Amino acid sequence: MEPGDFVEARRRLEAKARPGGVKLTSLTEAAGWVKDGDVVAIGGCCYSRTPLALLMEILRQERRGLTLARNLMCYEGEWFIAAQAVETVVSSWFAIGLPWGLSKVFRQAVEGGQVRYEEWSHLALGLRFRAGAMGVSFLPSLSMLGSDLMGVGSAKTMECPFTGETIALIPALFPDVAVLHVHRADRLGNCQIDGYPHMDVDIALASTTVLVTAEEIVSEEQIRSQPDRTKIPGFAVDALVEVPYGAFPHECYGLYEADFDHFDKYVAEGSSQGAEGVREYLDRYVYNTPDHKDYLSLFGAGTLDRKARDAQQLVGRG
Amino acid sequence: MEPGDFVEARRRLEAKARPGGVKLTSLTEAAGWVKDGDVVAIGGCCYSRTPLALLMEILRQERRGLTLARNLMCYEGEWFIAAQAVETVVSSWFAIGLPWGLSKVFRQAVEGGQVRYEEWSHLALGLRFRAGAMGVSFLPSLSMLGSDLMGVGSAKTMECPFTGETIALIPALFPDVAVLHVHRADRLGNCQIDGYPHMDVDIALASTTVLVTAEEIVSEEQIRSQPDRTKIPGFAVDALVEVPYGAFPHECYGLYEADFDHFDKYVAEGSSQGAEGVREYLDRYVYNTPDHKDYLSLFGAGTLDRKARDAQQLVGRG
Amino acid sequence: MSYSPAELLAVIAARQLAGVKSVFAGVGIPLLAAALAQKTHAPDLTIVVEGGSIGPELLPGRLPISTNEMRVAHRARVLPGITDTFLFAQRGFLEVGFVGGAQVDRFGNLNSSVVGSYDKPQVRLPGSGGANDIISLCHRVMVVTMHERRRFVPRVDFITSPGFLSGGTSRRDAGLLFGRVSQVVTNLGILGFDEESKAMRLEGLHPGVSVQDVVEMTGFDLLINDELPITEPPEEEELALLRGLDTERRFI
Amino acid sequence: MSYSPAELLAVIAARQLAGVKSVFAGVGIPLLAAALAQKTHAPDLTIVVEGGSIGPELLPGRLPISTNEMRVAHRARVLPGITDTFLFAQRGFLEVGFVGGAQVDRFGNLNSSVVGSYDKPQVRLPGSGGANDIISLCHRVMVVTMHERRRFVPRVDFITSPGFLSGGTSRRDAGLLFGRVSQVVTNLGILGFDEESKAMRLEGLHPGVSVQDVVEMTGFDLLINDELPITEPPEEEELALLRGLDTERRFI
Repeated sequence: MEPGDFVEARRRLEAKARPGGVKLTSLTEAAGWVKDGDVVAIGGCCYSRTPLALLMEILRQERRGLTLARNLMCYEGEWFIAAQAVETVVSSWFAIGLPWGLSKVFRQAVEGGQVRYEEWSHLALGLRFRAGAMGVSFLPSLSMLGSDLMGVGSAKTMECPFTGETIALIPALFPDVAVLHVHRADRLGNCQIDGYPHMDVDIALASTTVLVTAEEIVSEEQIRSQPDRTKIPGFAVDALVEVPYGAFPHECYGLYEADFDHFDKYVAEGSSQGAEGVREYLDRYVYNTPDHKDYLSLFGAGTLDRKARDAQQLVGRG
Repeated sequence: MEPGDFVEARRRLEAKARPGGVKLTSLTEAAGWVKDGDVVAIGGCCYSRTPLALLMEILRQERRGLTLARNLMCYEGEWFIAAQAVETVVSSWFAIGLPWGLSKVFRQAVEGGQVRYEEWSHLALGLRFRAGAMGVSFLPSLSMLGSDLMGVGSAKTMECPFTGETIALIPALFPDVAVLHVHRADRLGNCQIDGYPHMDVDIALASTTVLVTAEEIVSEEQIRSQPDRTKIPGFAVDALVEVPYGAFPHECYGLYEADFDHFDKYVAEGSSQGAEGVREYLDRYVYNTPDHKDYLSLFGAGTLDRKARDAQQLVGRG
Repeated sequence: MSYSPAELLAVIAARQLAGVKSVFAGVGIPLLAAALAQKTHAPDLTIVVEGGSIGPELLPGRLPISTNEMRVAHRARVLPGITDTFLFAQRGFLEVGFVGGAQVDRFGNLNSSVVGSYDKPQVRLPGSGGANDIISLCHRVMVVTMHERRRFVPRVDFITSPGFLSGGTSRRDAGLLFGRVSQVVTNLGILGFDEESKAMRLEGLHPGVSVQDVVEMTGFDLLINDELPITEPPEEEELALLRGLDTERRFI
Repeated sequence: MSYSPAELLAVIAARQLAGVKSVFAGVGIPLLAAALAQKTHAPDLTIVVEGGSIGPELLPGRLPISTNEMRVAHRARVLPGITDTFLFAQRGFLEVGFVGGAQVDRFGNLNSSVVGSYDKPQVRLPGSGGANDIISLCHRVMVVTMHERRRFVPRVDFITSPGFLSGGTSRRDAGLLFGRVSQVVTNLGILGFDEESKAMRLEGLHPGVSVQDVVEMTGFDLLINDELPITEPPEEEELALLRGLDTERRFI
């Protein structure tokens, strides 16, 4: 789909007859919605609320030619590069996190021309998702004006018909698939997110297909008892899977902190060795560990509980 | 300010040096921010969370030549017309509520040319506030296209540079003053709203000056304990007053239901008699009742408690 | 089985929602019709109300009288902002919308703004509210209204909510790429629009209503289908459910 | 009193926030500087972090390493979405922003995208993140960076974040009506920009640093003020507060 093509985006949504009922399914079936060549938008931000369980399942299903869109990419981006699953990355930032420096895998892939990096400013990418969520072709902004980022993607400038000033028009992004992790949802897909909402709501509304993992599937009564906490309406969701610790070792606000020791280990044993190192890591943690519980057991006894306590302390419930 | 003039709007905001500290003040001082001729945006919607205590104080201070902007106007609009305080109403709907039919006061004022009604679609007015909140001159939409509403206000059409389709450009509205009622705030003006958020957040961010009444001023600790419930940041607020039942006899989600018996009485004794009837009502309820507690006592013993119970039942806490 | 015109309207409108997944409904007959449909022909129906309520349930005896109050929030699943609620429709999530108006013309345009001219109105009406947005943004829209000659006018005084504008492709040409007025449900019959000209067309009659009755109550030349099926009258169960919702007979 | 270059940067940056009401700060030195300012020269300072956190407090020993994690949400007053957080800046609510970059040029443009060409980069850097937005949208922006010759280049390879572009009125001409790079705070001194040409200008030196030191570490011709005040060195209290925040010496 061309950037900003709200007409085609809406036609796809209308043609889809999104189911109105129960959305519960398995990780395997949920990930099965992703097709080769799709534009996949990833929720959360950097190492917060990354839908890792779903992303791992997408990797296991060996998709190819994907475009990944995420405002700040963390090491999940390295996984898709190492697995040769991604052709284009649409983002404003790609690394692992300050202490771990530049991403060697990313650098090699982009510098070598295997992966195209379409860079936007952080706000501009947010506005791309928001324009998509609003069902319009673009949103006006001052972001990116004058910078060389204007020449990278498909943003345009125009003279504002109200003020006569030059403004940037940031084109909508309508991903084929959104992949999100939330705190809780009812079986109809009404999703609640605690703490940082990041860009998940806009991503969900902008995408043709929406796949969600939730820490917990709760009763419809529970959702109805606090409807003002529901962020994503069920009618926007296609597939829903209960996956406790579905973002681990990334964090989930209030529930568990990121496991930075594992990040150190990932970088030392995997990422710092380049794509080959990452592939070895994937063999162990992803391809040979199809069940999320088995995957979690690799992090060592007590780690999950400790990270849960750390989270509670940070949000003032410790 | 011309519609869509985000440049002037931002200059006013920057020039203002909005205070960073405690925002607590009195109703009198808060209403004192409103000047003759101002564009005043009103929060809530119809008879929900209308900032009646603040609006009454603005009436007591005898402002003139106001423009009132609110997505759905209820009888507070009649008050300003009867008090000859308003020149223009910017809205998508103006009445009292279905059972009470057309507003006689409104009809007479608009049909007689004393008041100009600038009508927008409901979404378009929402987008005007949202464009203002975003600091841009307009937002694109399909709303109002083809209708005669396009000729009323200052909306424009253009050919979309991404799709070639005709789109509507809805110009930002930057009110001089926002008048809002919320559930709770800390003394710095960080505001939490339960239930329906209506358009209050966009109105707050779009306006040069923001006046807020809260049912309850709570500790900073309480706000910090649930930061994901805070809707309006303190830096957007200029004046804050604790006014329990500050929207009564309109409703406040979860706290009290609207007093429809009073609506009947208002229409029978006041509004159905035209502007003169409303002025008599204002004499009794507003001009001769400068203290909000005295005002509330006019509604009869037990009414407030009963309406609180009704509210709890509706939101499932009864 | 006796029933009021409002009950007939609500039952017929509810039947049009068979199999529908989402409906944008205002208070009164539309909300009752949607709630009735949910209990009968459309179990997966999500009701959306413009005040910002998704999936509410009606509390009998406490029916909402505005789209923005707690009564519409009762047992809701989501309470989004108003602007966001309309944007769900703009994005394409909402299938069917309900609208009404003081005037409707032969191209399905609606007027809820002014009788007379905009600047010097003879009657100033409340205004669009969400009607313009619903008719412009939902997949398809049903006009639900009493059938009166003063209401069914050749050309509305003011197009508050665009139907097919001046007919033909004029709606699409104005940039309204999606949606359409699919049906006009009245207390006399069911009307649609000619595929080409987009002129209003009588497509069905309610029990005991003649073509002549409809023509007399319509202020413009109506196209009339060759076949005019007679509506099945409201069933006992439908009426019982409806009356169980509006126990105070506020709207029916 | 001995201190590291990073400590010096944090203390000097904090002092520039005297009296400021709101700051858009990234993790590391900027966030430490903001927290220090709040405890010293700017008691009413509201700290805003791009992950969507307003008014957080740092938990010593648990400093955030990304702008989007719970550690930045600690004791926050508001947790808005990321897009909304940047829009606060676009609307004009945020006074001072902090940015950095791999390269900065004589017009204050920053590069955090690529060394070499965009399409065939010699080094692909992480990218803008929020830097482009902060420099485009806040009232004024402070570049905080180590002063190195390879970093202070005549012309950045790629303008990720626009300073004064090609100088003169070019920033405004591009549509950037608000904001400006007001200062460049380095470990050697404080720099500003000529009012007309917008070329970078040395305006102050840190203790023990000579003009020659700065010139040698700068890869382009620098304007130099006639008067070059010497920075007051970090005070004991400032350093103590700073070290009390970053107890692990993660950033200082």
